[in-house]
Amino acid sequence: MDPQALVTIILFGPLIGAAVAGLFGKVIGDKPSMAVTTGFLFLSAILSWVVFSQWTWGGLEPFTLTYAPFIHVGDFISNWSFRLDGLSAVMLVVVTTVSSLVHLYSWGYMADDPAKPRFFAYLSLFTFAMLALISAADFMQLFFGWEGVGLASYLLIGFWHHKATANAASIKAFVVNRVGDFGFALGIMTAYWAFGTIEFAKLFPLIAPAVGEGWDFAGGHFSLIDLTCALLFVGAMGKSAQFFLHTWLPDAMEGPTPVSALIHAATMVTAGVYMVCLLSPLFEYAPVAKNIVTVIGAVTALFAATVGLTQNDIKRVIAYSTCSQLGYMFFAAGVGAYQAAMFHLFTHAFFKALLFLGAGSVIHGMAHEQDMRRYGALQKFLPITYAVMTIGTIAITGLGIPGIEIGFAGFYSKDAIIHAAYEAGGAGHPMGYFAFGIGILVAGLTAFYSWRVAFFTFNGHARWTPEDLEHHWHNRDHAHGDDHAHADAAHAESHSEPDTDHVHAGHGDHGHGHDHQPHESPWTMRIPLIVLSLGAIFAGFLFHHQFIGEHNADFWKGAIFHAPVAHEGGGEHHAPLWVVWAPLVVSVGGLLVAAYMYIWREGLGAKLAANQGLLYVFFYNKWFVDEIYQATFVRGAKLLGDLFWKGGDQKIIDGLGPDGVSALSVKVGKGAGRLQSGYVYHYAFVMLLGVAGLLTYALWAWAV
Amino acid sequence: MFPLLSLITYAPLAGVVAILALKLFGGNEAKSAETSKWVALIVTLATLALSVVMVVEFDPKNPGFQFVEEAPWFMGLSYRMGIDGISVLFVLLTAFLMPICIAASWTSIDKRVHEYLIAFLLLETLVIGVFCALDIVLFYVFFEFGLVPMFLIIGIWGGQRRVYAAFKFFLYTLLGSVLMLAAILFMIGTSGTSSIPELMTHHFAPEVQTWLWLAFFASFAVKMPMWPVHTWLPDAHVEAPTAGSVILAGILLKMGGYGFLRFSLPMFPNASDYFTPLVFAMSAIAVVYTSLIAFRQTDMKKLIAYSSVAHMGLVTMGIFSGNAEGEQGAIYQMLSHGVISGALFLCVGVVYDRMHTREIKFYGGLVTRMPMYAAIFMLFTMGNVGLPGTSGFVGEILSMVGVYQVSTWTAIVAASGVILSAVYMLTLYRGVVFGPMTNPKLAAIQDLNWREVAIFAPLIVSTLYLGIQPNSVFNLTSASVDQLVRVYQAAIGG
Amino acid sequence: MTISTQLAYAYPELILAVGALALLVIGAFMPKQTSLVGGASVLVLLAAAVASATQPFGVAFSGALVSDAAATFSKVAIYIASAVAIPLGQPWFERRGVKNFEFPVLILLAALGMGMMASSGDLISLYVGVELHSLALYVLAAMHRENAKASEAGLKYFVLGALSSGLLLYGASLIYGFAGSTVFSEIAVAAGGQANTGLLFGLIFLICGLGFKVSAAPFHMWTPDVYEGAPTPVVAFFAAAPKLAAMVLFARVLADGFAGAAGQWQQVLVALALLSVAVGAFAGLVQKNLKRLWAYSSIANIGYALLGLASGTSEGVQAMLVFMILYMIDVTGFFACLAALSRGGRPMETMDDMAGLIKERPGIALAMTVFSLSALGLPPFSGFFAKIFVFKAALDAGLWGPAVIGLVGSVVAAFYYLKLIKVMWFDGSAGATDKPPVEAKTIAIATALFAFPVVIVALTWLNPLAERAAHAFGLA
Amino acid sequence: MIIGLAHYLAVAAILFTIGVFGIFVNRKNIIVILMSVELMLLAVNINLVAFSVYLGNLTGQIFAMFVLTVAAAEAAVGLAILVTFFRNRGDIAVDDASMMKG
Amino acid sequence: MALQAIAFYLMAAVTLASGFCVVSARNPVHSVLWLILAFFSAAGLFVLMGAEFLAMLLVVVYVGAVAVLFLFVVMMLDVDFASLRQGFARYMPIGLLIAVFLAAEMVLVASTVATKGAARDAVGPVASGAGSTLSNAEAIGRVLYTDYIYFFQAAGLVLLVAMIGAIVLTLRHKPGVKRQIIMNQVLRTPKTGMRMSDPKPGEGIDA
Repeated sequence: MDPQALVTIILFGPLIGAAVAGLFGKVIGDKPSMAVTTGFLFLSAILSWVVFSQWTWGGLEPFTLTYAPFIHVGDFISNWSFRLDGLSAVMLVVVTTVSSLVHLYSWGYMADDPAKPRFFAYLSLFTFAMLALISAADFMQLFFGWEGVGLASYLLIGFWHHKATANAASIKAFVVNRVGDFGFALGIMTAYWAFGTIEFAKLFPLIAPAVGEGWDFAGGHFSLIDLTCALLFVGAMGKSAQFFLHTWLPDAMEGPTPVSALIHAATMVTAGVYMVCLLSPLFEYAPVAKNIVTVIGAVTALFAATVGLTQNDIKRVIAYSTCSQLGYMFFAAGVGAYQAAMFHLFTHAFFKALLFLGAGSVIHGMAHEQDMRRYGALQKFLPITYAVMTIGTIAITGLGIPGIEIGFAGFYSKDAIIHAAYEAGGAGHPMGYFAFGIGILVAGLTAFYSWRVAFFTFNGHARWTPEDLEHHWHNRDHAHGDDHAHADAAHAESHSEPDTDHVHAGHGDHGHGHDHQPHESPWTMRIPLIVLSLGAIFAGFLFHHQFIGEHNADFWKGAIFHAPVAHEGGGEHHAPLWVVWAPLVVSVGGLLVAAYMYIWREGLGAKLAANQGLLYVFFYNKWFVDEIYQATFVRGAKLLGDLFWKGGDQKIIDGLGPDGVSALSVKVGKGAGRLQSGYVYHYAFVMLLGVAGLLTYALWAWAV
Repeated sequence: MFPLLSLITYAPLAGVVAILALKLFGGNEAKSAETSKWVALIVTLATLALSVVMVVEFDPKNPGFQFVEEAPWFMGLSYRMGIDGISVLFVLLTAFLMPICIAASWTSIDKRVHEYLIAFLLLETLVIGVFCALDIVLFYVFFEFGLVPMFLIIGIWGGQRRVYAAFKFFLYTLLGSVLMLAAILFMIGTSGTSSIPELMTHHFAPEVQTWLWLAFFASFAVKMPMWPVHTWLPDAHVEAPTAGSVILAGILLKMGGYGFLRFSLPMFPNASDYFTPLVFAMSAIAVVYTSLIAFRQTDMKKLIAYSSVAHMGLVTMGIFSGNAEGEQGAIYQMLSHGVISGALFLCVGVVYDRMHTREIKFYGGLVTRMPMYAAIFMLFTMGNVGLPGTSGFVGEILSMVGVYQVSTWTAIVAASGVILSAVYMLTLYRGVVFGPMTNPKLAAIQDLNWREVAIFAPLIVSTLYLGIQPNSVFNLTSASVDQLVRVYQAAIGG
Repeated sequence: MTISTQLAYAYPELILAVGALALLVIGAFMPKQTSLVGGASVLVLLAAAVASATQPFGVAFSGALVSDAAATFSKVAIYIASAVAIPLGQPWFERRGVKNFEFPVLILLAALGMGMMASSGDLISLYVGVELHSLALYVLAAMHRENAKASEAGLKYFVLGALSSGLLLYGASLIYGFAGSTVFSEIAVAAGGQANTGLLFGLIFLICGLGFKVSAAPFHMWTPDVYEGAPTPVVAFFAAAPKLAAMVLFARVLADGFAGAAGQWQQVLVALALLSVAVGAFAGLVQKNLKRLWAYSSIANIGYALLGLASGTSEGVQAMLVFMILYMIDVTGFFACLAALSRGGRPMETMDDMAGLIKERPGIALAMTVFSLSALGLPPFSGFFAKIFVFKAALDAGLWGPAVIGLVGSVVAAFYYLKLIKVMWFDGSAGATDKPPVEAKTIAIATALFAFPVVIVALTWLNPLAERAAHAFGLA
Repeated sequence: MIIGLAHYLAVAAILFTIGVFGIFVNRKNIIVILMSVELMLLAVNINLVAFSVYLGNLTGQIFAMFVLTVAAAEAAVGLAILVTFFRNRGDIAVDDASMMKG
Repeated sequence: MALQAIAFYLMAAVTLASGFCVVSARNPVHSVLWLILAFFSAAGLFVLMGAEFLAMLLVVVYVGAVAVLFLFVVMMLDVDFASLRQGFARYMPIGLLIAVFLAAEMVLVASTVATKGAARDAVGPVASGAGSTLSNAEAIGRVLYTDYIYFFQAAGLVLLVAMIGAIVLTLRHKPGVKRQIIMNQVLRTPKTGMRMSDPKPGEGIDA
């Protein structure tokens, strides 16, 4: 089949599915809605792999397919189009594969939910938006997808809309993303202003000649390209939850777990990385911006890892882990290793989705309990989940043997990033060393918290009782519309994902006949886990040659650009031996520490936590970023709003303006009325005053 | 030449006459009121049909005025009508929103129905007249007379403080427009013509332009409304009946923007250029200031009203950017805001009709009882937030792109409004639609009925269509806008 | 020139004088036939209107009587306005037990006086004309003699009117002395060269005296009290024709007699105009009585008319004429509405009386709305066109400052017009009203229809007439 | 010392002012106000006659004649109104004539 | 000349003084009398200027008619004069100030005649001066009914208005007054004058 037709089907399939399920879900019923969305997604996924294989092995050339004009105003030209190149081919498979698996998974996970058509419609809508994002040939479509995924994310996080925390989290996600989009939009405007186009194909050739063009702004002199890239990167920070704009991602775990897997692990959050790689022709000429990317990425990696060490909510730990891994990808891009960044994006999609879905399976099995402190010894209840989670953990910690280049997916990509950072340091970018150092450190931290999750959940002693679970189910039955239980955010965070208040009827299989034991998930959930774990194992091994290895030039076909002065990305050929082995060493170290704390000396972690050490408190409270934001931005906005409203509008503008003037007018009117006393002699007097005044004026002004 | 524009303009008056006859000779009050509603609906739909004909017949390649009608009047004035690529949209928008307004008032207005319908039909005539008038005095006649039906709509069918709001609305706008009147008379005196096309090519001396510009600005800035003369708008919106708010936000505000495009830029280019920083500053302040205020509102309508001010801030800055992106963006933003804010006010009206309060905290959890409503409200919330794919996005981004090229700071501040709009709109939506349904009074609330769905349907379609296919609109406007920009740039030597 | 040829220029005056005398005799012998006298008076006035519309142009009685386009224009308007006052007023008086034939006769004589003013070319005819109509008006104001308010109104009007005619006369005497003649055209010669202080002093006195007649601030003080106290139909008459006559006279004196001193009188007129606008706008804000309110409104409107005159151009005079005609129609209509309204036999005069009138008397309420909006200057009502004429003239003459101030003043005044509309439309009904008399209602509706929409067409022929009339004055 | 026009004009001016003064300073009696008006008119007449004689033309004197005539008529009307007022109010104090104000 | 000056000053002084007394007298009757004096002395001034006819007219019309009318009304309206005249002083100073100021300005302008002169080339009917044989009255008479016929007629109408006005405002037909109408008495016949009635016992005649 013609690849152009293929990509069209890939792109619009999910949209059709979303439309059918969303508009007619009520009419056609739950199952058909689910079937149609999932069906379209699988179709898309299969076709994506077809395209991807054609791309990788079939010699498919990049092309751009234009569907319709979007905005044509002056030079501001944007079309609805599909751009296929190396980057988008990779993203196609990532997005559609994970998405289709998540769709399938949701059959089981959301079985109790009364609003299934809506859920599936949102998922498919998200997929469409994400596909629109990755296939954009210009900034406007990119932005369309960019905000479209934001919308879907908002809808899905707030899917359980009667939950106050979910609502708050969804708004937070949208708003923080908007902050990023603010920068992104400014970046687009800068690009347009500087280069007069927003089409990538026209824009990229204009970059090199524009090097050195500066721009005076706010008293400083800036490189135009640096500025553009920095602003665009703000968008990436928002979408990819980088430090400063990361706060929404952990809260986003209020959404159903499949959503977390799809959006907040595998696809949407990687959009920032994708964008930076896509715009490598710009970033390559923006050394300052690249340094910013590197530093922010590294800081995020460190920050999220440290916070992840202390969290107790299983999904939050994985969320911080995601955040941290995204940090890796960014500093990889920042040091010019776009291929490595993309590769990590690719592998990460598999193992992180796996981890999330695995966690979802645990949560599902534990009656929607998310607090790991109430887990333990689940391996025998959830054997498959245990197996896949372990695979995912191995993958994320990047276990593999450097000498013979064999390992799990994370091994290839993460090590490539760390090496690239080291090499960048060697090539004269001090930020490279900084990133490298943090990369090594974080690799250890990653190992620790990842294993901590695994051990905490599956090993050790059971910290739950069947009564707890019963209580849980019971609570769920009676929690309809009772939001008071969730008003306290901290409480709700560590608690359940309650259902909507229609849930009674759907509880057949969890109802009173339940055995109150943790239970393995249905096959619809297990199949995706298994497929993803295959990916987590083999994705790195299979594709590292194409992504970062000797075939990378053929694979990317110019989609990733390196400035002539920049060094070759990827590859660990020049790294000294200790650099090659360091990641493995630290991650094994992390594994051992975790095992010590959570298996051999079970309870040590809890004790440490109970001590409330300074560092622990700092990490546990997420470096107090939320509190600072709350105190400054949120409170500030409210204060300013009140000030402008009550002070500015009511007191000053209305008080001096309409109300003041009308009051004054009435006063003047009353004065004039008092002059009109009713006494003839007063009237005569006024007349005479008029005469006298005019006569005096005449004498004074016209006397000749 | 067939007087198509006059036909469109005065078609609603036929409805006025018919309803008047029904009122006087219709017998049973309630029955004739019912008939009157149908008359009004049919008349507005007919007007819409006529304006669709107009759009179809419109030649988008011709940047000049089309369908021109002309007849001499007194004092050298003429009855002159015509449209170009800019006004054609506003005529269409007006004709589009009016049937919706009539339908939206179907059950919510139960007293003095005849008068109400007459006011609306009269308003339609006047607003269309504003956009079609090619004689500056004729323009003023339509422009100013429009105050009266709106004054009555707010004052008679409004809420608690309707009198205050109606007076504020009237006097505020009147003050602005008398200054414009002075300027208009002065222009006629110096140029010897009152024809808008001729005035557009008449070059006023720069120092004269300054004063004239300020006078026009006084009127249009109030109408827009721009900060700091916006305070009438929240009051007017809050007190007006739903359809009144729709018209106010959807169309009447646009008259200010239209005025800038039709008068300020082409007639006083140098002054416009000179005052651009002022406009930018006011617009930028408006965006942030009113967004923050909107965030703190507890009244749904007031919130949307303040949001309108913020959105209009983007329009003004777009207009004064003086480049094609900015102008097109501003025009598009007006068009889109007309649809979206109208729809949002209708959304408020839906629940207001049921519960008779607009306090956000009264509501909550409506989604469980009114899923369809929730979905529709969500769409327009997103439209107002400027989500790509809805019409709100295109105008916003283009305006900002246009402004960015002229004044980076302004664009940056404006773009921050994009963040704030998300904050207040989503807060509103959450407060009304999401969360638990704690208010027992809401238990029996009904979802949209077929009439309400029918009202929303065209708005939904146009919001999405305009969001995805904006180019079909740009095709209509581009010739006129390009000419406007060309002439403007030539005049200011840019 | 023989008397008979001179009389040809004075046909309207002759018709009125002879008519008045004849009707007086009829009335004296048939005191019961008041409606006959009334009807005949209307006919006489209409005949006079026709006569003045067709009379030849020229100057008679050594310049005392000028028959030109301006005289024709204003006399026709004055006579018609006076004719309207009779059917409006006579039944009104009769319903209140004042059945007399003198009312129409006095109107006739007042119209004669106003006609003299409008075609006066001489200080003496100016004075005699002013006095002739003033005396009639004083009597008319107090005519409802059992009414304490009416007699107080008459008294105030008379006392202040006498003061103003004293001022006017003193001015006339100075002008005569310093110019050597009472004929305007010869005064113009004397005033043409270097301005003479004595002459200018006289001019100022004269302006003050005439300012009283048009009720321009600060000579307006009588207006609210007299409007409130005098019988409503009489006020309808007061507020219309005499104002036009006085304005035309103003124009004649200034344009024909003092064209050379235009720079000076322009300043005075602008000052009076702005003061009038301000007083009319602000003092009106706190009024409860509608007749008082409309008095302040008329003060403000006279301010606008004076602004037109102050531009000192032919265009300005034309604007003033159009303005006055449109304003006359407006004000007549409004007072006709008031005359038509009563509740339980008590006239409705206050704001509160009007509450919810739209439900009780939709026709009259609509008419009053039209008049209010027109007085507010809102398009497309007649008042708007009136204002654009005036302000355009003022702007063209370079008076942009006063024009803007005047316009802003109109916004302040808008408040009270809106308040009236608000009371009528928004408020709950204050109770059923009496059935309005047909004549008042007819006049109210007819004038309202003129204010809108007839005015839109009417202006196309009214404006050229005013233009021709304005050209009769020797201004640029 | 020659008695010229200026002398007569000055007398008239002062008399006129007295008349005016009488109007607005008189607090109690309306009849006196009417008399003050007569004084003003008398002043005007002096002016007119003086000018007439000075200029050597009769217009002024004729004007003065009409002033006299009209003043008489004015007095008649004024007194008639006063009588009406008196009948309504039983008094002619100036301060009483203040039912209408504001 | 000197005599003329003395006469002028005397009469001017009397005019002004009595004028002032008109305004300031406590009793309106006195005011009227002062007014009459003022008219007389003003007539003297007219004579001094050579306007004999006007002087006569002033005395005849004003003193004879107007002033008497005033007197009549003052007497007729039975006003309690004793209670009048309060609060005069409060407005006196400011009133006086304005009055003096006004007078000063007017006198100033009047005096410009002395320096600059009024228009000498006056047009219009020539007054009887030295060398003319016409008397003042004759000269006026010649033009009054010719050149000024228009005003003359108009003045007549003014008087008519005054007459009508005075009648309308003051004439009262008292309802209780029975007037004798001779015609009615003459036309009375027995038929109209009497009525036959047939009262039943105990009812009486209720005519």
